[in-house]
Amino acid sequence: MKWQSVYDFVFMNGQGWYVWPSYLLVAVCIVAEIFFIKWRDKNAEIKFKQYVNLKRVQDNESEA
Amino acid sequence: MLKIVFTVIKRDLRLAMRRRAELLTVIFFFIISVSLFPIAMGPETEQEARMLKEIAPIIIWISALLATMLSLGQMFSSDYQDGTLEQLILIPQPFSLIVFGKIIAHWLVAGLPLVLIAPLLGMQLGLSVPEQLVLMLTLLMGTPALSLIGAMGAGLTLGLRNSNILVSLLVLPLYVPVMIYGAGSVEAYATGLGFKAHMALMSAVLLLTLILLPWAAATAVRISME
Amino acid sequence: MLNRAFWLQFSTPKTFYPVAGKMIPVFMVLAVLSGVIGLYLSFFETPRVAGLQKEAYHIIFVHVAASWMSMFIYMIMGGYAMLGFILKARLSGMMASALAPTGAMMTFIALITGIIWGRAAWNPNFTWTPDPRLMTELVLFFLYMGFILLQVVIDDARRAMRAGAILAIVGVVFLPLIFFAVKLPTIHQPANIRPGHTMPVVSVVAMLVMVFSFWMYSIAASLMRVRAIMLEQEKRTAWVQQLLGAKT
Amino acid sequence: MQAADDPILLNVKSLGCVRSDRQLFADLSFSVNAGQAAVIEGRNGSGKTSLLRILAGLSEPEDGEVWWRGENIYKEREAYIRELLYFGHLPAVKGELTAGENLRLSTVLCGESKLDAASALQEVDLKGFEDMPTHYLSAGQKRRVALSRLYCSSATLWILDEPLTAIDVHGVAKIEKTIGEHVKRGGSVIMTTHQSITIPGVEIKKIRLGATKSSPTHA
Repeated sequence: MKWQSVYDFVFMNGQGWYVWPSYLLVAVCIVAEIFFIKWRDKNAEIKFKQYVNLKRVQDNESEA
Repeated sequence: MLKIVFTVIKRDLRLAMRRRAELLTVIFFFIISVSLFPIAMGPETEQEARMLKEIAPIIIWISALLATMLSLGQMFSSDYQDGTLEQLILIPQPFSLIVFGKIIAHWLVAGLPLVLIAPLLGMQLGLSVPEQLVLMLTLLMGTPALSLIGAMGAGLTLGLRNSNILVSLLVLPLYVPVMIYGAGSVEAYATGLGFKAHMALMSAVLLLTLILLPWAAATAVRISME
Repeated sequence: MLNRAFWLQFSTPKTFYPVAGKMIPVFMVLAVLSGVIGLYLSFFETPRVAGLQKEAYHIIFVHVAASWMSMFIYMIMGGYAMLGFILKARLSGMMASALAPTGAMMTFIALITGIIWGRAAWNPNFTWTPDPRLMTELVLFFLYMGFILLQVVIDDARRAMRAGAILAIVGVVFLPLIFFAVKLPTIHQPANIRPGHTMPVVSVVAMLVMVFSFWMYSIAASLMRVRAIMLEQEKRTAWVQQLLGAKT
Repeated sequence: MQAADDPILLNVKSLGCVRSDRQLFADLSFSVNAGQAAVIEGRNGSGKTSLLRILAGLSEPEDGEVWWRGENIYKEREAYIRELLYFGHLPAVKGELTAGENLRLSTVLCGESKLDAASALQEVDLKGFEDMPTHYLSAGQKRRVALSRLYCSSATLWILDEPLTAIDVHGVAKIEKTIGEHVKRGGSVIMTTHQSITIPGVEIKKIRLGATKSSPTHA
């Protein structure tokens, strides 16, 4: 084990201030990206419903 | 082949002469933006003057990039708005030749004047005569590349909302190598390193843009016209 | 298995949609597994470094992985764009658009972790601007943003695909030029501010495992995104209407 | 391949057009012979202009092909364009140039001209306006400058998008006559118009858009 204690692992001779925020950034970015993709997926379904409704209206119009 | 290019150049030059104001705007923008630096710095001490001289090529190059950017809108948009661009596409010649003609005309109107004015502005910033000649040479080789790359950006954003802002985002990253070689060669010359390497790289960039970008710009315009 | 029918299911949105759905969990699991292994190796198995590098060197495992992916994804994106443009294959264009945001995110991570690392490892007043690799990352970030915004602004899906393709193709050609130009030594620039050092084998392995993990994640994320893009753009086709019509 | 004496000039094969997720038309097929005039009919937004732009090779259809003299127009683009005159809904007249310059430029760019600019402008009753920058002209006069191209062109196929807009009664009769002459010479015309058009001695083929209900395509 290269770390003497949990404190040593977290603090890393003061370099923890740089290391952990970097990893936090990566985690935040990944979570945000997946969230945005899910949101886009939901949005695509909503847009599809809007499209179907709009098309129904247009088709009725062209029949009339 | 060449005849169509010349006809297009002549046409665009005539149109540019009929609206001189736009051309003058670009040139004055270039002059003002370069002049703002010494005004803002107020080089009173010798050290400040030396610093200004050191960044002079960078100032002139960045101003040239921005001035070119300003003039890109004119390249296709007026032809797009009155329907002439459709007719230009329907000329029985490769469309990239016609676009190439338009790019050359754009350079003659918006690029060449910058090259010619640059020494005057360089003087203002304290560049020596040989340095100014090197600067002119780099601008002479760099500004056509700017017009070529810009034509693609103008073509891609044709008819879009906020196209002027978007075009800068598309085109500025691609201007980076031209700018670095251009400003770098003057710097290299001033420090006695010789500017041959920079010029060789600059000509490589110019050659590459000459091969690739007339096609890219023509395709971009055709895509935007659909 | 490697016959025509097998490859065809990767070529049209209709057939690729379910295939992609099955592939996503596989790549996600691979990404998480290799990520855990990579992090374990980098945090617990690598030797402690004394002196200049200090513990901040734990940052490089994500920094290097992200910068590799940022370049790599742009190349792949350009390849898909070119393929889609030449063959008029819609799916290729969609893959290019799906890769761009992931690539931009990787570039962003590489840029920020690079700055943090520079500050931690060399000096707190580290300015990242003279560092050629970070500068290239910045330009790359602008290239990604240009591509994404161009496609967002264009309403017509087909025009957006093809305009993006042109930009990506030119961008791929220019990327080496930009990289080379930024690296060009000038008088203002220190020759190389990254101290050379030989890395222990464990560190190299840990880094490669992290690159693999990021790679798998990028594939999973872009497959997820391409599925959403397919739904957005194929609204009028029968298969989307069947798929989404069943749900409503 | 078709025989050389085949009267079919333009052959449209199961064309489909999509604009911002809307199927404007699908599976549209028709042909235009030499010496035939065709009018595209349909309401606003039914895709008339889109169809003409596809026929002119300006935009690509979603499905289907357009053939000219037995060749695909995308494969033999230059040969097709050489025989084509396209008149779009924008007049393609540059305000900074004079009427004469406008006309001369478009003929120089497109190849040879049958008629000199002065006589062509006389045909559209714009004699004397030759040296006037066109931004001084009225909308109708600008359209007429654009229409003067019809008299210079030696193209076989005319594609005209709303050529009669902003033209007075006298002008309309004149254009109808010109189209009639072109058709009788063995040329073809495809046009859209909101007005009814009558050309003595020429049967006009009508192509209706938007009659079929839009159906999902199978992709």
